[in-house]
Amino acid sequence: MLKVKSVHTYYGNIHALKGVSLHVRPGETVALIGANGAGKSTIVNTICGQIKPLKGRIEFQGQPIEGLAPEEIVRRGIALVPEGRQIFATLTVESNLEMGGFVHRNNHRQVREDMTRMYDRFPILRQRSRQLAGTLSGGEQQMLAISRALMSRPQLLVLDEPSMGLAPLIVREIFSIIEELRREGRTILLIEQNARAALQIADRGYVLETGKVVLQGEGNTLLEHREVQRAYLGKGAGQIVDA
Amino acid sequence: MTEHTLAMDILQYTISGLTVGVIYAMVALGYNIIYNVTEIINFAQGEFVMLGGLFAAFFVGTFGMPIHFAFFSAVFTTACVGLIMERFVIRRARNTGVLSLIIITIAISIMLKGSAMLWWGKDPYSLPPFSSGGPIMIGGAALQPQALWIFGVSALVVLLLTLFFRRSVYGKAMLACADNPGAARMVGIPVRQMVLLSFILSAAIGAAAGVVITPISMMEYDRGAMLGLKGFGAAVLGGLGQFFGALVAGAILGLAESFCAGYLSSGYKDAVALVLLLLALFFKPEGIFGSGEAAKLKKF
Amino acid sequence: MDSHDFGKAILELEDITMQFGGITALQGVTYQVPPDVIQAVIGPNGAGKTTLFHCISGLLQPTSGCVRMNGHRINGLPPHRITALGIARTFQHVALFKSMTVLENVMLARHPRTHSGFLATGFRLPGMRSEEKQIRESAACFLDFVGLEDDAHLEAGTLPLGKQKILEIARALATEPRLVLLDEPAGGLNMRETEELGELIRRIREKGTTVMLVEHDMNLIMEISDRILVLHYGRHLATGTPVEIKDHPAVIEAYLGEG
Amino acid sequence: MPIWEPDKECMSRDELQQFQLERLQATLNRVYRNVSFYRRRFKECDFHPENDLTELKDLQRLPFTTSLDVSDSYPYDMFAVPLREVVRVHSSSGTMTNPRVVGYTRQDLRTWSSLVARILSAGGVTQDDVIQVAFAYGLMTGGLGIHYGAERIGASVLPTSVGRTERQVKIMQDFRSTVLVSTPSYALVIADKLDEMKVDPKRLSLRYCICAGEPWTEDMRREIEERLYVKVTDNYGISEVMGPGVAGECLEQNGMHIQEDQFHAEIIDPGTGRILEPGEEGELVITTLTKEAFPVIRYRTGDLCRILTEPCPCGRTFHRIGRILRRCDDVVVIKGINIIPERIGDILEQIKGERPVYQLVAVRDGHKDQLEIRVEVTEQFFYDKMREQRTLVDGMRTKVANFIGITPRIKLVEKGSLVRQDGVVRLFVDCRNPVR
Amino acid sequence: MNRKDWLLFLGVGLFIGVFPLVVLQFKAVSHYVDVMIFAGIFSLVCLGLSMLMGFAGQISMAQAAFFGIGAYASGILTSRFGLNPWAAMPVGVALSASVAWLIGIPTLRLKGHYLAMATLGFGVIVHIILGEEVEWTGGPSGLVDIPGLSLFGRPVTNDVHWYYLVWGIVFLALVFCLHVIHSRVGRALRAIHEEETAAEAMGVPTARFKLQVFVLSAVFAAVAGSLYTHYVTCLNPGSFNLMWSIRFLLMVMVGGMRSLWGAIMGTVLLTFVGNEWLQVFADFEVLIYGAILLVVAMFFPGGLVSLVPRWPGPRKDPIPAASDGGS
Repeated sequence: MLKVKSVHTYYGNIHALKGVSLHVRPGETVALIGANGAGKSTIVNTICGQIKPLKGRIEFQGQPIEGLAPEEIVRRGIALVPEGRQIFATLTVESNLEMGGFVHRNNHRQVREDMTRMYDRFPILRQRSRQLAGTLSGGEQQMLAISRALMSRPQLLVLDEPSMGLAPLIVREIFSIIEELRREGRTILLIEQNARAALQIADRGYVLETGKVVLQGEGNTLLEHREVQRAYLGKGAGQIVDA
Repeated sequence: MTEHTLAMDILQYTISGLTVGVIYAMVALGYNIIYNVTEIINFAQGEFVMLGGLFAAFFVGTFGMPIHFAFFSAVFTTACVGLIMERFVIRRARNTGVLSLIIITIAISIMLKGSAMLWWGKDPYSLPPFSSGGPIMIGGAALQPQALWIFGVSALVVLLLTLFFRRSVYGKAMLACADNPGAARMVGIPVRQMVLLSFILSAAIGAAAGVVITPISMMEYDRGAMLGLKGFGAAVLGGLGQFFGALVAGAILGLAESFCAGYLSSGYKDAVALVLLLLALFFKPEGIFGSGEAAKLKKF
Repeated sequence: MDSHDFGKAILELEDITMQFGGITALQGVTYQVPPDVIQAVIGPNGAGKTTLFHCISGLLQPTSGCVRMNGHRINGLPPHRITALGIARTFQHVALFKSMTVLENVMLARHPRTHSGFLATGFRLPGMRSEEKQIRESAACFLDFVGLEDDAHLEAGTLPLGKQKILEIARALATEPRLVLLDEPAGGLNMRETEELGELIRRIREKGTTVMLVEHDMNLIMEISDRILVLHYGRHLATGTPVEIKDHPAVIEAYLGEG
Repeated sequence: MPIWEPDKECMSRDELQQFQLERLQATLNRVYRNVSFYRRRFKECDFHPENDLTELKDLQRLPFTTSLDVSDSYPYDMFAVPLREVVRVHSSSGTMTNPRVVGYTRQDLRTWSSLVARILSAGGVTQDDVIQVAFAYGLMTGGLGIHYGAERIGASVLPTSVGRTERQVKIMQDFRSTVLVSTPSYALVIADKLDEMKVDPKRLSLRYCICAGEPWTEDMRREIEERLYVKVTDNYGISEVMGPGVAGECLEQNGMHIQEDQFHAEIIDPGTGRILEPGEEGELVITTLTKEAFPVIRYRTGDLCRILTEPCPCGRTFHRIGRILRRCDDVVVIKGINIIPERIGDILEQIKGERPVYQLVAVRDGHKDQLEIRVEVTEQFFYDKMREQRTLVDGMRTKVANFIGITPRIKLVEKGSLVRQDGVVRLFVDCRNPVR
Repeated sequence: MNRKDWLLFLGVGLFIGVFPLVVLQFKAVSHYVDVMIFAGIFSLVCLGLSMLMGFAGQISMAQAAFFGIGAYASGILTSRFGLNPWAAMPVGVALSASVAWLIGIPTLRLKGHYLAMATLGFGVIVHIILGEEVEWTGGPSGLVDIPGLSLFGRPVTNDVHWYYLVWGIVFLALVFCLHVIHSRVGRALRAIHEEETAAEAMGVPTARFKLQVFVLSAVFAAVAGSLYTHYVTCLNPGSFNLMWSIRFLLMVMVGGMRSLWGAIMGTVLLTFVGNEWLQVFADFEVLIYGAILLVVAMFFPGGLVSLVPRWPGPRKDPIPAASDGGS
């Protein structure tokens, strides 16, 4: 469904992605893990059109999408739950959802239905529908951000660090939501620092280190991989024989 | 002076203060709309008001249009000016930095002013009031029927704006752009078009204000700067980006001005609004109704 | 925690809490940095590391708590006063004066150690000439120290990122700090540049300047730092030597996430 | 027959290439960081995986890895993970150089067994089968490799290993083995044994025979099929790359599907190293895509074959390699054992202090491969006395057998009687049925 | 000051020096001396503005106000109180500086749009005051009977003398500014412009420096205002309105914000454009100013100096041989 081929991206003069390739197949949950600064968010921003890749290709459902404007990419069916949630804090919860369905704005009925569906999924949002989104708690904001992304009826849902800045208990809740989405058969690209939680629910995973994929494979097998720890804690965590 | 006339005076000043205050508020709305979406302060905002008034006078005077029709034509024409300004100048200069943007909008403002002078000359133009009839006397104070029109039109504008931003998808999308342009793009909102829309909208609102005050105060080519400055005062005082705040702040400015003119010196009435603006900038740049928290995060 | 070292610490953080609106970026962080060490601060994204640096360098005022340098309270002072007192810093996102030359960047940083004002410089009063000469000389020394002497006359903005990061360090050192805060000095550097950076940081410590750094490159951290402070959700999670930290279960947990 | 991992084995070529690219990227990044040998090699040709790999073709910029490189790194120098993460070590069969030691992490073993499961499934094996593994167990990869794969499928495994053919037959009868895994020549040995023991192969439960381990011919396949009443599939494996499971035939019997999601295969001209087109015959070069403990980059297998790209009716999209035609280097495979003829000379030299003129001949004796060493008799080697001559030959035989693991037949011949080509005796002559 | 500045100095000095001698030969252009006197006066304002805006990065739309404060202080003190112009000038400068100081403390905390609006508002207020305080300023009808300047006991009446006086002062100011920008203070100002936070973190008291340079610009404007007063000997508020602030801005921008030479160049150019050549288009003037401003801001943000090919060779400040160690 999504194919990223040898993408190189620069942030100013930082070579942030050094030839990253990855793909997501329909119905799959793919986790992208790595420490801070490994380039996870850069990948997301590149896929979602906020940064143009210097080299390489990105294909979505067979169509090249690199270099398209973010709003066009949303229209093509990729929805992002951005890092730090990025909800519209000064808009009501309901308006946030409505904005999520912006690409379907002419189909009023569908937007209403989807909104009802989101409220059914997250009853807490229904309770808060008239509140300003900025007044929600972190976990509720994350739910709102996820719902907002789902409102565009995406073929691919990209979640960027959904656990960031949330308390462990809430993190568990968020991951159970993602798990649920996965079971519904949605295609998900999950970017996480929280490797364990992410790999537990992912079909496949990629481990990113300094802008490169150093490991990829099935979620549960990566989970026990020492190299994963190494990616987070540095060389000491897995001394290599010839090092 | 007796108590009676003092009360009458106060009433009179209040009425005329509110009348101009509402106009300032409408200019402030224009600032707010553009600022909301782009974080740009459009120094040419006042010129939209001037253009509105002069276009209307032109349509009435030259084409003999009925006043109501001229109103809409003037609003439409000015909106086109806003469109051209955004599309051909601002959009190209978006990334040049704050200093350049300030200078560019100032440049546009003096170009508009210069063009207006060339076109209409330096004479003030007037418009017939929207409805005929003498002033209405209320408790000894005179109320021009046109003032009612001013209140009416601004009430309508505020109402429509409120509806637009509360109800319509595009209005909310504009708010979303203001709130978080990055996230707005990520949900598929075409931010550029929203910016364009904001310029069109604020030009239209400015023009509407210009048309409705022209019957009372006339309009000439160089009124824009002062109206713009005072409108900005109202916008800052009310909290940049706050529609309701702008309305209240506009009224405060208008009243302050009117009472100053009445009791101190009419020459300094313009300065009063500016002093209030400076005080607001120095001591409460987030405005009366703006939240301190939010203001901290914005770029000044 | 070694609170018994009270008198010796160059920097003391006492119960630092920092709130932005409803978000608590730092919560009751208490810590002491002894002199002449390389002190690393690590933690996952959003752990509050940069906020901590901002609180120390005066760019932010902690909501509560106290920052002391050599026993004197410094929070509440404006940043330039703190720099004059001997804390210099670099920035996570390079904040060089890009259109100034490399040398001028470092010369600027001599500011807190020099005095001439408008009148003195405008009228070229006698003391000013020798001061200007001395600024230039010592700036050149600092460039020499970090190895950028050959680039002295290039515009700072034209340097490659690696050198820009080094220049930031040179600039911080030129204020003659007793404590220098490096915010992600290795971010965006390649392997060779990172190694050279590590070398430079060691030499800074050898000069008798305490180094405090926030960094994500664990290889670098483990290699050069003497002590590590781990922050997690704005709280103090662990302290220790690299070896201790590497095997600290709470740290591994924090980095890898909940089971 | 069911396809073991249809989502992998039948993925579209396009998708497969994406897969390969991703895995290659991760592998190259990892070997560059973790294996000094590759780091050195990559640097020599100025290849930085992070910058220089943008498509699969870029792999061609990298140098080949040879079996010698592997033996030179004896034992662990080419491992890409710390030893404590290695859970299994195999070593390639005896050669004259250092053995080639390969390691597997837990994950590698998992991958391996599923690959074997794939080729066994392709060859007809299901969980209901009783599978008799007549491959050597031990340091070599064959036995255990098949074993774990068969277990993965859920079949009942009989780890009979190789040899004691009579007992093999007995087990085959009594345990009602349905699948035989063996070298083609040993399958025929068993067939001979059946004849000898007057066992009617039709009364056996045998249905499939999975063959691997040596070059063989279509005729041999036909013979095995006719004599054992089984369907025979060809398979290809090499320890340095993984072991059995690298490529395997499906029941269409028209070439072995390379497990392309795990291995990237190229065919090169063994002389020039030039990449050959599909269909052209050349040396098979393999790059592992996921192996953790012992990844190899562009490993020259020394096996000559061709890549077949036509789609296979079985539905698997992986490309196939044709039958292994022969070895292209001077390594000779006899009974699944790699022998370097040059080294035999070294051994012979040790015995008498002088290097004799000799020749290795591979012969097929009945259905068994045999190694024959012909040595020209010179003054020193000529002994009147039969007994002393006998001792000499025995000495040679034991010495060589100790070294290479199989017992050769030693034949002393008259001086000058070995066939010379341009005045040089060819060290190896293959007298097994030459392949077409 | 470096080699480039010295060369420019010589060149420009020579040009300015011989300008009247040449121009006066031709009757048709002999009044150019008069124009150049205005250009010199405005150059002083623009030097200050260039320091403030080009170097320290702080926009000001109030320069005309400081110009006016200096002018009116001088005018009122000399015409109403009979003070010697040379004594009135420092008073005007001090007044202007104090106003700048007072208004600068709160104003310079603002940035960008707010700073522009605040200075603009202040400028308008000053303009209103000049127009309203009829008792002092004469209101809209202006102030007359202002004495001219005398030097060494002799009134300066000759245009050429005025010319050299004004340009002499301009050159003194220029030298002062050049010294400042090539020094500790200048570096601090440029640093504030580029990365205020970093400058603060490097020990630069940014607020103080911004305020000081603001005051400096007000001082320059006030000196210019005083000279202007005594040259034209009559004042009216129209010379100090918003449009003039914009003109000063434009002069600096056209020449090149980041160069003192550019400021002078732009001033001379625009003074000629405004006083001479645009007279033909009288009514188009405002429009043309707007157009120039727009074009410069959008397409030549570096001004005219950025179009001049770069001075040959990189600037080489002598770099002393470094000794070991830090300092």
